Amino acid sequence: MSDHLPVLQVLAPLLAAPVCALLRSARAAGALAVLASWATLAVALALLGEVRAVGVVSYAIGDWVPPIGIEYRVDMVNAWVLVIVGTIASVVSPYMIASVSSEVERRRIPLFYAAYLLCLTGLLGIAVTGDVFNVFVFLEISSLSAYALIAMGTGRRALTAAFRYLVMGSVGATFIVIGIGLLYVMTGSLNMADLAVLLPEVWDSRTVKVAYGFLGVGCCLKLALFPLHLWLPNAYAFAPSAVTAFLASTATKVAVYMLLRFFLTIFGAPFSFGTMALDRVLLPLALVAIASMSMVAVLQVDVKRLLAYSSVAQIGYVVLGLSLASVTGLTATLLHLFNHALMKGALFMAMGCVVYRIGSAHIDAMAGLGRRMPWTMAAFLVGGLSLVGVPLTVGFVSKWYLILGAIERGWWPVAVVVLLASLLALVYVWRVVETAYMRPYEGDGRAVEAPPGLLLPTWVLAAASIYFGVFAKSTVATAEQAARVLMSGVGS
Amino acid sequence: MLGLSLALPVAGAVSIALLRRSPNAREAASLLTAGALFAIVLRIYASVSGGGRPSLALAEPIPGISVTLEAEPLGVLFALVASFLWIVTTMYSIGYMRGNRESNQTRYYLFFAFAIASAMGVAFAGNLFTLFVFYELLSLTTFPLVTHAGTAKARRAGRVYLGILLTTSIAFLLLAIVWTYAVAGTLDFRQGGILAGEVAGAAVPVLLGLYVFGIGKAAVMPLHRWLPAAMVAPTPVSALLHAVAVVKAGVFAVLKVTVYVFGIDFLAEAGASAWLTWVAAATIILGSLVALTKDNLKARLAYSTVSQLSYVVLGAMLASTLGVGGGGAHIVTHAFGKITLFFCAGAIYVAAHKTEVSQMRGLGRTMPVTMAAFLIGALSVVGVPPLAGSVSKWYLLGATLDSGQIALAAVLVVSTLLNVAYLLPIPILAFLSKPEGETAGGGPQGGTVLNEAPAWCLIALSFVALGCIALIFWADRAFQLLQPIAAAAGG
Amino acid sequence: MRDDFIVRVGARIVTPFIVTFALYVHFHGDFGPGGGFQAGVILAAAFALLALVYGLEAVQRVLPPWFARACAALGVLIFAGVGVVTMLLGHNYLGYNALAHDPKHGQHYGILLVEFGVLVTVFGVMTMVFYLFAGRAGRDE
Amino acid sequence: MINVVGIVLFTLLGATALALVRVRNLFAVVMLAGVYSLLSAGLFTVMDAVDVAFTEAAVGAGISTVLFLGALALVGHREARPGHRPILPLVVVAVTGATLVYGTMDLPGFGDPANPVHHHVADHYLEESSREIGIPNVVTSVLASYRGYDTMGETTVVFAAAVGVMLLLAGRRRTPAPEPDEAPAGAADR
Repeated sequence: MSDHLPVLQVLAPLLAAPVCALLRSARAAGALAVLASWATLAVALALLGEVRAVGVVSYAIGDWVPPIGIEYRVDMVNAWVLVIVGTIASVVSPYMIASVSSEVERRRIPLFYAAYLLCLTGLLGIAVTGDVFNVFVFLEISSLSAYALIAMGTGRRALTAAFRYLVMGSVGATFIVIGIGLLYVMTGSLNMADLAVLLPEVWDSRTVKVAYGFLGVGCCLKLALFPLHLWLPNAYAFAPSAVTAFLASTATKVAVYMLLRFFLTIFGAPFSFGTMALDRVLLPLALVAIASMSMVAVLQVDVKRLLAYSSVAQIGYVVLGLSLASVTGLTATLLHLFNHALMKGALFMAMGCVVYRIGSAHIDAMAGLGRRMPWTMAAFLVGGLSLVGVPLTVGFVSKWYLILGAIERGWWPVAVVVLLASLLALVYVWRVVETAYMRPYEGDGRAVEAPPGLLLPTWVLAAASIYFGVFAKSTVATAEQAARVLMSGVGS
Repeated sequence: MLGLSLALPVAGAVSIALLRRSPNAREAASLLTAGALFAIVLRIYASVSGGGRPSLALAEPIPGISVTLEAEPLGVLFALVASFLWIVTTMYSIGYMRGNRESNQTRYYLFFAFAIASAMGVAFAGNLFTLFVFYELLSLTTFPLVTHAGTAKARRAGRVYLGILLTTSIAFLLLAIVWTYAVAGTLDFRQGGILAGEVAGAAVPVLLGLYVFGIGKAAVMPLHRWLPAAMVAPTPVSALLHAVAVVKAGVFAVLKVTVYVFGIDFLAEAGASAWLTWVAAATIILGSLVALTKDNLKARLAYSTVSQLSYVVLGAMLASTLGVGGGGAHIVTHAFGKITLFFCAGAIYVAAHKTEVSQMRGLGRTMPVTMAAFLIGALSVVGVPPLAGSVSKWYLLGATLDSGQIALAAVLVVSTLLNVAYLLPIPILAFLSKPEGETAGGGPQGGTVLNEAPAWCLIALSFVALGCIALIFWADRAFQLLQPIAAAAGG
Repeated sequence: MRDDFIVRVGARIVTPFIVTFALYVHFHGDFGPGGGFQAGVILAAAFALLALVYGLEAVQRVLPPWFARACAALGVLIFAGVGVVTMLLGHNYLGYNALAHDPKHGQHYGILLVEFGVLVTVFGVMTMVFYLFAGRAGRDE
Repeated sequence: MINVVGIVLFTLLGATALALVRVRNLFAVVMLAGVYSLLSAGLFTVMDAVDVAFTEAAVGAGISTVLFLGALALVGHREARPGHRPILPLVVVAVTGATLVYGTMDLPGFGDPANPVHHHVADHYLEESSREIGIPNVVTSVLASYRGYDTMGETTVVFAAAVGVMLLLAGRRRTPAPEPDEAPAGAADR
């Protein structure tokens, strides 16, 4: 079956989703969701291994040779993204079983898992495909199910948040499909590798440039780049905990991947950084995102919202790496996709544990939890330190490459902004840590340590964000290879 | 060996946590670990003084940048001081914490052990990255100690403490490190430095400035605020901060950067450190002046530390063999002098509950041992021969004269006078004037009751006071130990 | 509306034609415009019409909600399942040539099957969504 | 002739779109949306995209209208006045529209046989479909076989939409007890 790895990647959750919808038993559906997620990770790792061994893996769906048919095409870049999504899915899905039972009505749980699996399918489908229209199709799958998942949060505000995301997300998707359409009109092809060959002939046309713009804006809406981030904070704050953890660690990451794919593989680095001056467009946006959103995060009183704003700021780091327009910068971007997924996942999951016990993510509710829920808060501390970028955590590794990339380009102020923003991160993380550890507990005794079903997955990510901070060699090597692939255009 | 020097305190911390139900066993474990650690550091010293450079690679988080331990003279010196004073401080802590009935004692010993482990990491850091890692760990592990009381005041102080230390280290030190890596392609500490020929012109003083201010633990003004703020901590913690680990880690890091990253020769050639000698000089004088105005004993001692630390920074910035050697020696001698003073301050608080200098009239009668130790410590810090402090001061003075900086020599002299002015009145007040409440003309009340601190405290503080005297024989040895690094640099 | 004789009779007469048309659209997809998607929509529209005229309960007796829900899921499984079968037969995913000796026959079977999957899902989904809206409206008023 | 029909249809389409935006009665909006779909379907037919036209008519004008009406039964007939003036959205829409127009200026002419869309993969579809797949309708062979995987994806999209609707609507029964909607909204959301 190893020949079919690329398609199996998507097939596992895709087949499991309708089965979940057919099931009546929440337990069976949950077990199936976990199994499918684990299968996803296994396939992703196998794929990464194969890409390492043989280079690009291409799979012609329906036996139609690309560009006639749809091609699945995996190189270092998407193998890496697939591993990120697979990792998060396989950690979050067991967490989901424990957390969803308290947040979602029992009868709806099988459907909830179906939606989760569909969302996973969509994200993986975007990452694995080598066909631009196929990207759009799977983008729709992931988006629709993500809206539904977010709406499952408790309280009415989850509904408005989901609706807002739906509107902005649909606009983004429309922009992307317009861009794809224009590209098709100009080249007659939908295959990415094919497009990369055909596009240079028509680089000069206005249509291609407009297509570039539409794709860019569409992707930036999806990845919540400032100032197109407005949907994100509420969506993350009001969604069920497990959904927040999952989406925060995967959805925006895949959107970033989409942007990289469109801009660097299809259009190519020379066009993006040369003709379109992408680096100069993105740099100010990234810097403003980093600085302003970190400041906004400092002001939040709801910790989930705080983390959500921090996510927008972190997306700024990711985009900043891209705007450095160098292998080092892109290494930082790709590393941070993984590293941020680990730490933000751990943070949101720790918050989920808190919400599970005390029903609130307000910062005042954290008082004294350092003693009442020591493991939960310790996981939060680890994730928080990583967010700040303390050495020996994953956050440090990506920040290192980001600063190195900035200095290599001689952009000193950029390096300084990155460092100062880490201090803002320190401020907002430390507010929570100090409240949890230094203030006495004032609640009514509900706050006891979270059940192992929640705690274990949380700690897997927390531990991983230390492990990959201490032994970052393999992740850095992979990210660097992927960055080279991106800079060189079509992977070979 | 090197690995053990890190693992041992961590293991100690674990056993402390495991033994939390039995205070006696817990403290025994603490003491035992401290003793064992000192023994290990002694063996490392033996190997290094024989010319060895044992090293150990732990991990390689980022390709080309590893966490590596390597023992070299400067580090061994720092490790010796820290591990030895850990034993004494543990003894003192037992008396102090029990005498004061402090809460959360397990947490206290636990993080103390972690802090020592971090300090060992700083001491034996084989490259800048490792130094940075353990430097940050040291900030984080000492945070719970500084905020031990848990009051709103302690929380505020903790915020200042962590805020300044992490801010400077992330904003300046990390930037300097990445910069160094970008130009030199390595972060290893090397004899003679790694930057020579890689940077030039105005970049050199700027980079050096980033390092000196980035190492906030060295408390160069205006980044010294955290040190007085951290005075809310229990006294043994203050001892840890001022003498054993934290500030010493700071000035130690400055020395290391000077010697192994820039290289003395390169610095001297580039003249990059001149402006920083004046910053250090200003800190020396201003710190002393502020100390004069403080009535609170611990605050006065804190500013004294700020001032004294800049001696070491000054030594480093002079970029000469004598300067570096004197700075290194000053780490040791000041550690002993200042820890004596802090132990005394703590003892006075435990026994008499007095914190202000003006309350200490006649205290010499009820606490003769403590005040005698205080006198010794004070004299040592002032630099009166034959006490330990005189040796390092002498070297530093020599270094300033050597480099022809008469003004800097004058700074040292003035500072010494200021030291006298803010330290000596305390023992004088204690011994020569009458206790409060006693009427001026009243005769001796016959039985002045001795009211000393708990025995553990007394033992510890007498020990370090004696150390101040004994060290005169060793200070030269420390200087000798440092000779090879400076000499090889051709200074 | 339920009491309107003409509408009732009209709906009764039209429905068979709609269903037939849906099937025509489905099977004629190979030759002219149409296919599973359109057919599914038309089929669902037939039931929607019946529900509007005869009431939701009456239609749900014939076509219970669980059945519509099952259809929605099964269609996807049918489509994806065809791919799995071709994979098991040694071809790539959705390589219909595997379904018969003659590639053209294989393609034909494959297209027929997957279009059927589309029909089932679209029909199930449309019916289900209609039920949900209509059902809620009924409850509220 | 075709041009005339096209222009008429486009004009009507534009008028309908404007009316859609202006009208506040949701019932009218639904009807207009149906009209809009029907007009688009007409346009698609004029452009020889009968398959698309068929789908648009069935879905856009047909079942969507029914579903919209179902939704209207839940939310009432009148749209609340928006609280703010929609200046920013208007600017965004104007800029987007202008960009699109700018982009289309370099588009190859409609129906030009030399267009890239008519060559490259399209050649293969037209020439080889009957041999490789053997059914007359090339659109179907592209949708169901050459790009069958996309169709599977679209089927999944439809399914995902249903899952979403079911999650939202199934079983959320309204209790006759005092509505928790308005009163402690903030508290409940925390």
